[in-house]
Amino acid sequence: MVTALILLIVLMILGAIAALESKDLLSGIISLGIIGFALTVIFLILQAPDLAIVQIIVETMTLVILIAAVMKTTKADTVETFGKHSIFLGLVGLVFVFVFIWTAVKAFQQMPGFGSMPLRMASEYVNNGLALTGAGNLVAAVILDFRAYDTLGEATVLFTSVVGITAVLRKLGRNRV
Amino acid sequence: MKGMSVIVKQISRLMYPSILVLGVYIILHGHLTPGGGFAGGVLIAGAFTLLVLAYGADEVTTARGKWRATLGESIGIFLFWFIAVLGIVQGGYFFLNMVNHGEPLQLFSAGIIPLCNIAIGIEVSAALFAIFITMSVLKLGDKV
Amino acid sequence: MSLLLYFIIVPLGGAFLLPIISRLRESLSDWVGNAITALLLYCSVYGVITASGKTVTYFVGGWRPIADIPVGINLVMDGLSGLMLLIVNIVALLVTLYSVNYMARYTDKGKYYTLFLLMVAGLNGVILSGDLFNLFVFLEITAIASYALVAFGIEDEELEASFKYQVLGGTASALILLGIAVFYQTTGTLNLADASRVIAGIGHTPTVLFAGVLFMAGFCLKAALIPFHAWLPDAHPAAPAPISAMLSGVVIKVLGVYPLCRLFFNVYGITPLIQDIFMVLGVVSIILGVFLALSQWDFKRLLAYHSISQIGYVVLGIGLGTPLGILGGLFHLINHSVFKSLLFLNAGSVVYATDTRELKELGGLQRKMPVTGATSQVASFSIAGLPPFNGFWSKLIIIVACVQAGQMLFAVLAVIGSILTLLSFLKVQRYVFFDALKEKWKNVREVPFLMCVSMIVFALLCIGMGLLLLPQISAVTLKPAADVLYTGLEYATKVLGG
Amino acid sequence: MIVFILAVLLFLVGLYGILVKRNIIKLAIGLIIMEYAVNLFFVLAGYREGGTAPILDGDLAPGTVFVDPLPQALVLTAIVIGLGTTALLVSFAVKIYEKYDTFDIRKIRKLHG
Repeated sequence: MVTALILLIVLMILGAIAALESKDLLSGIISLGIIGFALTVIFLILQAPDLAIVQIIVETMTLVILIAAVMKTTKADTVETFGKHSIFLGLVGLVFVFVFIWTAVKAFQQMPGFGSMPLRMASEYVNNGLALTGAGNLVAAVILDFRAYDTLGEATVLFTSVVGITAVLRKLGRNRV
Repeated sequence: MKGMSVIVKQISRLMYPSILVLGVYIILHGHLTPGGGFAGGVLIAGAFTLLVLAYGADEVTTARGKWRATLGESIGIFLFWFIAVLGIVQGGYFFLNMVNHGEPLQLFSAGIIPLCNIAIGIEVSAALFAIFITMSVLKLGDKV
Repeated sequence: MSLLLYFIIVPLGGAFLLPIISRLRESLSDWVGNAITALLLYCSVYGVITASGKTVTYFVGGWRPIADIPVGINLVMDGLSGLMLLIVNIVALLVTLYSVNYMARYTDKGKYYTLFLLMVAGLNGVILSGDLFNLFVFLEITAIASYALVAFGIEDEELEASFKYQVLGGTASALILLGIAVFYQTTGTLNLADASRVIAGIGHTPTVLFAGVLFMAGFCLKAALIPFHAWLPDAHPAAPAPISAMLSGVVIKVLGVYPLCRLFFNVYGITPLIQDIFMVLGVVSIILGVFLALSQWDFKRLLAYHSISQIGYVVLGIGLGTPLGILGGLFHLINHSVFKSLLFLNAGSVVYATDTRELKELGGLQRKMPVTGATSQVASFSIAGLPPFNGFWSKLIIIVACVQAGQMLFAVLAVIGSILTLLSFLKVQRYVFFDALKEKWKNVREVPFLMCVSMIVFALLCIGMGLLLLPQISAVTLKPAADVLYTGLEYATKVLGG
Repeated sequence: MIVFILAVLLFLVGLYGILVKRNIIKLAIGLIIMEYAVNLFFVLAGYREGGTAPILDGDLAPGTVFVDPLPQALVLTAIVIGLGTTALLVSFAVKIYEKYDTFDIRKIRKLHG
């Protein structure tokens, strides 16, 4: 299973590079779709069906929004320019990436390995979730009972962004005097 | 926005109720099976969107659709808020699961969880429909 | 019903209903917005007076800890949260009061108040949250509302500034969320108090520190400390004046400085290394921020650079880790909220009357706009640290604390920063309010009554806030807040008991 | 451990997009990639050896190991938040295109400094 996971994540990384480097915005967005759907498969492998459903729906929505935006405007990517700065910045970036990965490796060596995470906050959910909330789907029990307050926040975020979108896409911002 | 051909109209008229029913099913069974208010809500929004795309919308229907989406969104999230506040009235705690939990693993069980799912379903379907309708009416001058 | 809940429930409920209410009658949104912020201010004053430094914990949904491990989300109100709530809600009320007239120039006031209330709810939620992920959710509410509010006028410059803000804000959020993921993987808990216990048990392992680095980068980006400041000088000036006042006054502190303090003082436990990082970030921000500000000729942009510089003082003071330093840092935090909000409202009034922000185009407005002029002089002296205004006391405490802690270099740099600030504001006063009155500003008039009221109240606060240092008043406001940070890891016991 | 490193690598690819790319849509794509990476990391962290999905349906063998439901709940929230931010970002992008007729952030620089 770990091999399959590694292959899928490598596919995601390649898809990410393709999405960022493609010369055409539309193909970039399609590559982004590859990452999203690979993520859905990973969620299924990792026993998260709830997430797989939501991810596949949200992925489709995201693609629709992005494609609609690109179709209404332009598909051409902007031309990148490279100056003397670029080489310097590239070197700094490489050093940063190296340091970051090195720190991450050091850190993750101390961390509980893949598949053996200790349960602390969640042990109660797994052991007595059904008895405490009455919901068979423990994820639903967590998001709508134990942590329902988070879900109110989440719904509020969606509400906020819709109000924001309607506010930004108004025809006229200021009353002309 | 113009509508599409007769075939598309017919197919979407046939598809529309089944998508709607699937969405409602996913919302109502959110506490038993994967999915819930969010996934179901998006499906319902998709059903509305399909209808608008197939039949098209003039300016009047768009304005009405926008207002209904705003209304639905406000009411849905307000219901969710209201369920949370009702917990204070009933037992002194915000978001208290105050309804009887009932028989486990049945449709009518788990207290407020299905109710919350319904409220979220209303909010999400209206919110996504609002995003769609707001972005679709945007005209980029004459540059399209 | 616990007092804590009002801070979340009331603004959220108001915001959810406002789209419907404002459609019925637009002017109702003014009333609803102001009534809600007034109620919140009343609650926070009441809360600060009655709590008097005690820690109140509220378990949402009635989920008390099972076997001493929290299973739900808890809200925590202690001295620090009380102080932050007080300042957030003071600024929010005065800003909504100002908005009544100012926002009449923009269309769709209903949406403005909806977003504003959501922003306030998010700020209150961040302050009260005792749970790491919950803190993140409310942080996102505030962030998204502020992205939309920055671009509320939908002009070119506003859209561009907001886009930059969104990209960097989104990066910060992603860093913070990755930090939370690493943190959860190591500690198995999201509750701050519980996590504090776990970390006390396992120590600062490389994993915990890696999460710490991610948090540090994310929250510094939200707080706009140099070198993470790129978005602030665009976003803050572009926003409508009341929103600039909120952003500079409270948002960068609540989304940036407050979580940093909570995490590193109360959860991780402060170490000399973390203190050094805080102090260096602080001093660099003070000096570079003020130098960048000196060369600006745009009124609001100049103020934005000063925000970076002044946040530096706050972080420097808190980073010293001594009781006096923390007290000075927190005192400067609330002082800065007051005088920087006032300065942005002054700039807003100038824009309202003349429609320009270029210092070189303005001049001689003192006689035409006496209230704006006088209040801006009060605010300028405050930010520059002249006695007897509030900024003087807090800067004095920070500098004295630096000297006490043996950080002479930092003390000297803080003094230099203060002098440069004074120079920069003398320039503002000269170009905007004094000098000769230009021909085209002959017909300029003072701004409407409510805007004046709001500015005058802020100015009175600037003059009066030195009183917070009196022992009796300090005992319910500053002292408990500073104690929360100084006693650090006792947070876990105070919140969860035992 | 290698899966975690790969997830962090994916995150860095997104960060690279944010820092290097000059096209508004590419910036949005970079943000979305970072979001995916974080969600991936969370779910990887919640997996437990031999675990099944945290859904009870009445006839489970005793001693079944479940994967941790908490990270899944958090990711669910994070996905929705991500959708909200992305939608807002894209509507900004469209509006900016309407004003400036380009997606190149070097050409829309009216702000100084």
